[in-house]
Amino acid sequence: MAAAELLSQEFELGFTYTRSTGPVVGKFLTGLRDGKVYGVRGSDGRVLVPPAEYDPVTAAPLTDFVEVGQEGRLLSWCWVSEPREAHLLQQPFAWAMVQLDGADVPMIHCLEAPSAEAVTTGARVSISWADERQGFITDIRCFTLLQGAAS
Amino acid sequence: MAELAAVVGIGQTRYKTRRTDVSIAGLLREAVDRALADADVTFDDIDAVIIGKAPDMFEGVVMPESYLADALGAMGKPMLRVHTAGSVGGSTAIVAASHVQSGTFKRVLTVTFEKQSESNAMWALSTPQPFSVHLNAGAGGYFAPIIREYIRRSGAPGDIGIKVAVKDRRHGARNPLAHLQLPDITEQEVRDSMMLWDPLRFLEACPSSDGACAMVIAAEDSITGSKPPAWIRGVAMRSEPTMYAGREEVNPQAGRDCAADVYAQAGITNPRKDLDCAEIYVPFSWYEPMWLENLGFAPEGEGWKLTQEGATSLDAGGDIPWNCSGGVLCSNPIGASGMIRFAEAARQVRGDAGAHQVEGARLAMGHAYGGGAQFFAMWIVGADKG
Amino acid sequence: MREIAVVAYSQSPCVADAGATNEVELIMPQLQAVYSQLGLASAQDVDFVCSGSCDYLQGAAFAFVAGVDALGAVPPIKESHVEMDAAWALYEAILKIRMGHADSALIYGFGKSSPGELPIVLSQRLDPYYLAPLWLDTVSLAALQARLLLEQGLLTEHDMAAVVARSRHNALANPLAQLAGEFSVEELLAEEHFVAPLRRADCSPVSDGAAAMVIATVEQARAWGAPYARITGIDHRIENHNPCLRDLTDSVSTRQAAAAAGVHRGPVDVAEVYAPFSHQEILLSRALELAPETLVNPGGGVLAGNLMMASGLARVGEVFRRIINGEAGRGVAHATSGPCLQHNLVAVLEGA
Amino acid sequence: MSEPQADVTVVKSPVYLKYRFTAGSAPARFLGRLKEGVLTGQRCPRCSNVYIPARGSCPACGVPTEKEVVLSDKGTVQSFTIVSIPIPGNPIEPPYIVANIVPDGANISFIHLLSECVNEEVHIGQRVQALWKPAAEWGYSMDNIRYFRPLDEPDVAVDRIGKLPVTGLES
Repeated sequence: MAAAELLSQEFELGFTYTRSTGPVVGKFLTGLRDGKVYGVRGSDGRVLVPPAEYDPVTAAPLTDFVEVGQEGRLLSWCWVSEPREAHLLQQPFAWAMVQLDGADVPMIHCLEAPSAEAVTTGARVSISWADERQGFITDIRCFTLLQGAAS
Repeated sequence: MAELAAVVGIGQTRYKTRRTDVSIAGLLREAVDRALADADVTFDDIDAVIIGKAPDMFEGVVMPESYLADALGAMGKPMLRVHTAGSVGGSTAIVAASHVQSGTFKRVLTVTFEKQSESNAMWALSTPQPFSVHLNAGAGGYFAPIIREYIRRSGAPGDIGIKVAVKDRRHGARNPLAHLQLPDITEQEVRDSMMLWDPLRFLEACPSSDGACAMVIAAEDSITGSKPPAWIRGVAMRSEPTMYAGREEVNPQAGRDCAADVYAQAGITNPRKDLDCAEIYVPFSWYEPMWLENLGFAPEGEGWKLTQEGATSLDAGGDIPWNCSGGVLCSNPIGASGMIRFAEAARQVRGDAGAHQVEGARLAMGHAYGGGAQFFAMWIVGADKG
Repeated sequence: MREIAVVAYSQSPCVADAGATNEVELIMPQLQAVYSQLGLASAQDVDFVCSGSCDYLQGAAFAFVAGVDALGAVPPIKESHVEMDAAWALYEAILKIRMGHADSALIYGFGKSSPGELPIVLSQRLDPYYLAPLWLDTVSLAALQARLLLEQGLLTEHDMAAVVARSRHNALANPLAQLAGEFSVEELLAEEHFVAPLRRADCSPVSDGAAAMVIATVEQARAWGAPYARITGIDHRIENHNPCLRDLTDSVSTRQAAAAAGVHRGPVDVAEVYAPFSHQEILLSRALELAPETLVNPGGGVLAGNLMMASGLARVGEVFRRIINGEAGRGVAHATSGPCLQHNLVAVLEGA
Repeated sequence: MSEPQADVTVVKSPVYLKYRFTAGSAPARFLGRLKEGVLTGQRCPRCSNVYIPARGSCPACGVPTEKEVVLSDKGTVQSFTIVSIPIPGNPIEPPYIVANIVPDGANISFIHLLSECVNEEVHIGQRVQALWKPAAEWGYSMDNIRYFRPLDEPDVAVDRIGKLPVTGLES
C-alpha cells in the first residue's frame, strides 16, 4: 500500500453574524456611536463599564445607566511586540485594563503606545475614537497615553 | 436507586424567525425567568446550571456557556454544557435530571437555546471543509432518501406526510408560543407547496427559529411552586454511528433500544395505551409514521395508519395525540427543540398546557433525536410518582 | 453515595501537529489502551460513554460525531458529549453512576488544535459584543493577569521561571511531554518577552492528542481486578465571565470547588494543576492551599504539553497513575475552562 | 446638524477564522486513489464489511481498518431524492437527483448525483455507473465523478443492495 500523501489545505470558517444587542448592549453601542461612554450601576453600587446586562453578583437585569469619562487609569497591560493577523492594531501595541473616570471596574481594549517602555501601570489614558463610528466596540479605536499625567 | 426528581418550573420564549429585540443572553433569560417564576424560586434556590445547544457556529460564540454564566446566575455554582447534535435539548434535560437523581443536588436550572438568525442554518450545519468526500445537499437531502425507503417498504399512501404537516400546524395554532401560526392550513396548500427534496415539500419541513426553553428540576423533598410537579419516571439515551454496513436507517436500532429502556423504567408495556400523549421530534412530516413504528406505538409498516385515522390528532380526538404543541414542524430553535419536547410533555402531565392540553393527561413522553438519526434522548414524565 | 474509582487511563503523546491523523485515528489508540488495561473488547463492555471536545478547535461542526466511529457503537450504546474539557465529561459520568444508571463509564477527550490559531480561536469564547470583536487572544489575557500578580507583589518573574524550569525538568521523565529539558531560571529569564510580562516558556504549547479513562463503582473495579484509585470528592464552580469583574489574582471558584471536594480533609501527596501559564500554577496552588511538601505537576503539567479539551481529564489520569504506582496515597486533580481560569474543577483521588 | 440617528439594536459582527486542514491518513489514502480514478474502500478485520470512504475505523466494531479494497465504479441505488433547491457552492441546477449509491464490492452507500435519467423513472435497486471527468481534471475529490448514470442492467433485489461483490451482478 502506498504511503498516504499529506493532504493539507487552508480554509476559512467565517460568517458576518447579525447580532441583536438588546437594550443594555444597545445603549452602550449607541453611546459609542454618539461619542459617549455609558456604564451601568450594579446591585452593589459599582459602575460597570461596559454595562453588564445582568448583575455580576445577583444576576438581576441592570438598567441604571451612568455616563462615565473618556479618560482613565491603566490598571494592567501587556505588550504585544508581534501583533497577530486578527488584531486590530498591526503595530506593536499594548492590551490595557483601563478604569475610566467614574467607573468602578476596568475594561479591556487596545492601547497605542510608541514602545513598552512608554507604558506604566497607573498611567492616564484617553479614548481615541475611530474616524467613522457605527455603534460597535471598535468605535473605540484604542486608548492612547495622556502625556505627563500619571496618577 | 435513582432519587426521585420532578419538573417544577417551565419557561419558554415565543419562537420566531428573528428575535431582534434581545441579545443572546436576553433570549435565554426570557425562558429562564419564566421557568424560575413558574417554580416560584430565584437564582438563590438553584444549585447548578446545565445548558445545551447545537453547534457553536450558529452564533459564532465559542463555548458560549462561558459568556452566559452571568446571565444564568451560575456564579459560584457548577455549570455544564451539553452538545449531542440535534438531540441536545433532550440530552441536556437528562443530564440536568441526573444532577438531582444522583442525589448530588436538590434543585437545578437547565436551559437550551438557539439564535439561528445570527447566522444561517444551512451554513452553520455544514460549514465548509477541504477534502470532504460527501456531497452535501442539506438535512432534507440526507433524510429524504430514508423517507423514500420508508414509503417503499410500508406502502404508505403519498399523502401521509401532508396529513402530519396539517395536523401539527393546527396543533401549533393552539399554542401561542409556536413560531408558525397557520390555523387555516389545508392539505391542498401543503400539496401545492414547493417540492424541496422529493418526497418532502416546503410545508412538510420545519422552520428555522430563534428561541430558548428552560426548566427547573427538583428533588422530591424540594418541590416548589403552585402547579403540580411532573415526576420524571424514566430517562434514556442511545447513540450509534452515522453510517455502518447494514445500518437500519428507517427504523434505527438506537431509537428502538432507547424506547425499550425508558418504557421499562416507567413500567410501560404498550406505549399507545399507557401514554396519554407524546411530544416527539418530527422535523420532517414523514418522521411521524416512522417514529410511531420505531417507538412501538404501531407495528412495523403500520405507523402511517395511526396518522391516517387521526389517532395522533388532538383535533380529531385521537387516542394518542402527538405534538399537541405543534412540534418541531411549528418551532425549531435547533438546540432547544429537544428540550421543548421534554418540557411540553411535562406541561401536559401538570395540566398546564393551555389550549393544547390533552384532557386528563397523566403520563407523557418527550423525545429528541439528532445527527443522522443516530442520537436519541427520551423521557417519560407523569402526574404520579409511579 | 456510591463509591467510584478510576480504573484505567491512557493519554497520547502531546505533539505540536498530529498531521494526517483525524479524530477517530487520534482517539482509537487511547481507547484500545484502556480496554487492554482491563481486558475489555470495546465500549460495549462499559455502561456509559461520555466525551469532551470543541468543534471550533479544528473548525468543523459536529467533530464529536466522528468520534463515535471509534467506539464500536453497534449495538447502540448509552453515550453523551460535553462541549467542554473531558474532565466535565468525567463529572457527567460520575452522576450517571451515582444515580445507578451505570456501574462503569468510558470517558475520553480529544483535540486537534493545530489546524487553527488556538489563542485567536479561543478569543471568540469571550462575550460576543465587547471583547470577542477585539480578538483578545488568550495569551494576552493571561499576560494582563500576570502583570496584576507581579505588580501587587504576589509573585516575581523569577518565581514564574522557576515553575517553567521545574516543568521542563519533570517532563524529562514524561515520555508523553512535548517540551522537556534542563533549564536554569537565569536562562529562562534571559529569553525575550513574548507578550510582556510573559515569555514564550511561560505559556503552555499547543498540542494535538487525546486521552481516555474508565471509571467504575468500587465493586466493579474489584471485579475487574485492576488497580484503582477512589474518587473521594469532585466539584466544579464557575465565575463571572468578564475577567474585569473578577479578582484575577485569586481563583475563588477553585477555592470553592476544593472545599466542596474535600481537598483539605487530608494531606495532599500530589497535585496535578491545569495551569496553562506559569503564573497560574502559583495562583492555583495557593487557591488549592497546597502544602509545600505537595508534589505539583510531577510530569511537567500542561506547560510541557496541553491537550485542549483533554488536559483536564489528563490531570485526573496523572494523579490516578501516581496512586496506583504507589507514588502517592492521596492526590488532587484540577481542571480549568473559560478565559483566565473562569471555571474550575477539583477532584480528590485516594488509594484503594 | 444631522438628523438624530436611531438607537443601535443590531450590529454586524464578522467572525472569520483561518485553519489549515489536514486529512486523516485513511481519508488521504482514499483521496489519493481517487485522484488516480480508482474507488477504494477498507475492509474491517472483525466484521469483514467494506467501507467507503474509509475513515480509519469500522464504526460498527470500533477497530482500525487497514486493508484496502478496490471497488467497482458500478453500483446500485439504495435510495434517492429529487432536490429542487441549489446546493450552496455547487453549480448544479435544480431539479437534480441525489442518490445513496452502493458501489459493487462495498457494504455501505455514499451520496452522489445521478443524471442522464428521467427523474420520475429513478428507483431503488437501479443499477448505475460513474461518469468520470476527463483524467486531466482529476483531483483529491469525489467531484472527479461528474455524476452516476443508469446502466442497462437488471435491478438488484432490495435485500441484496449493499451485498454485491466487486464483480457486480455477473457473479
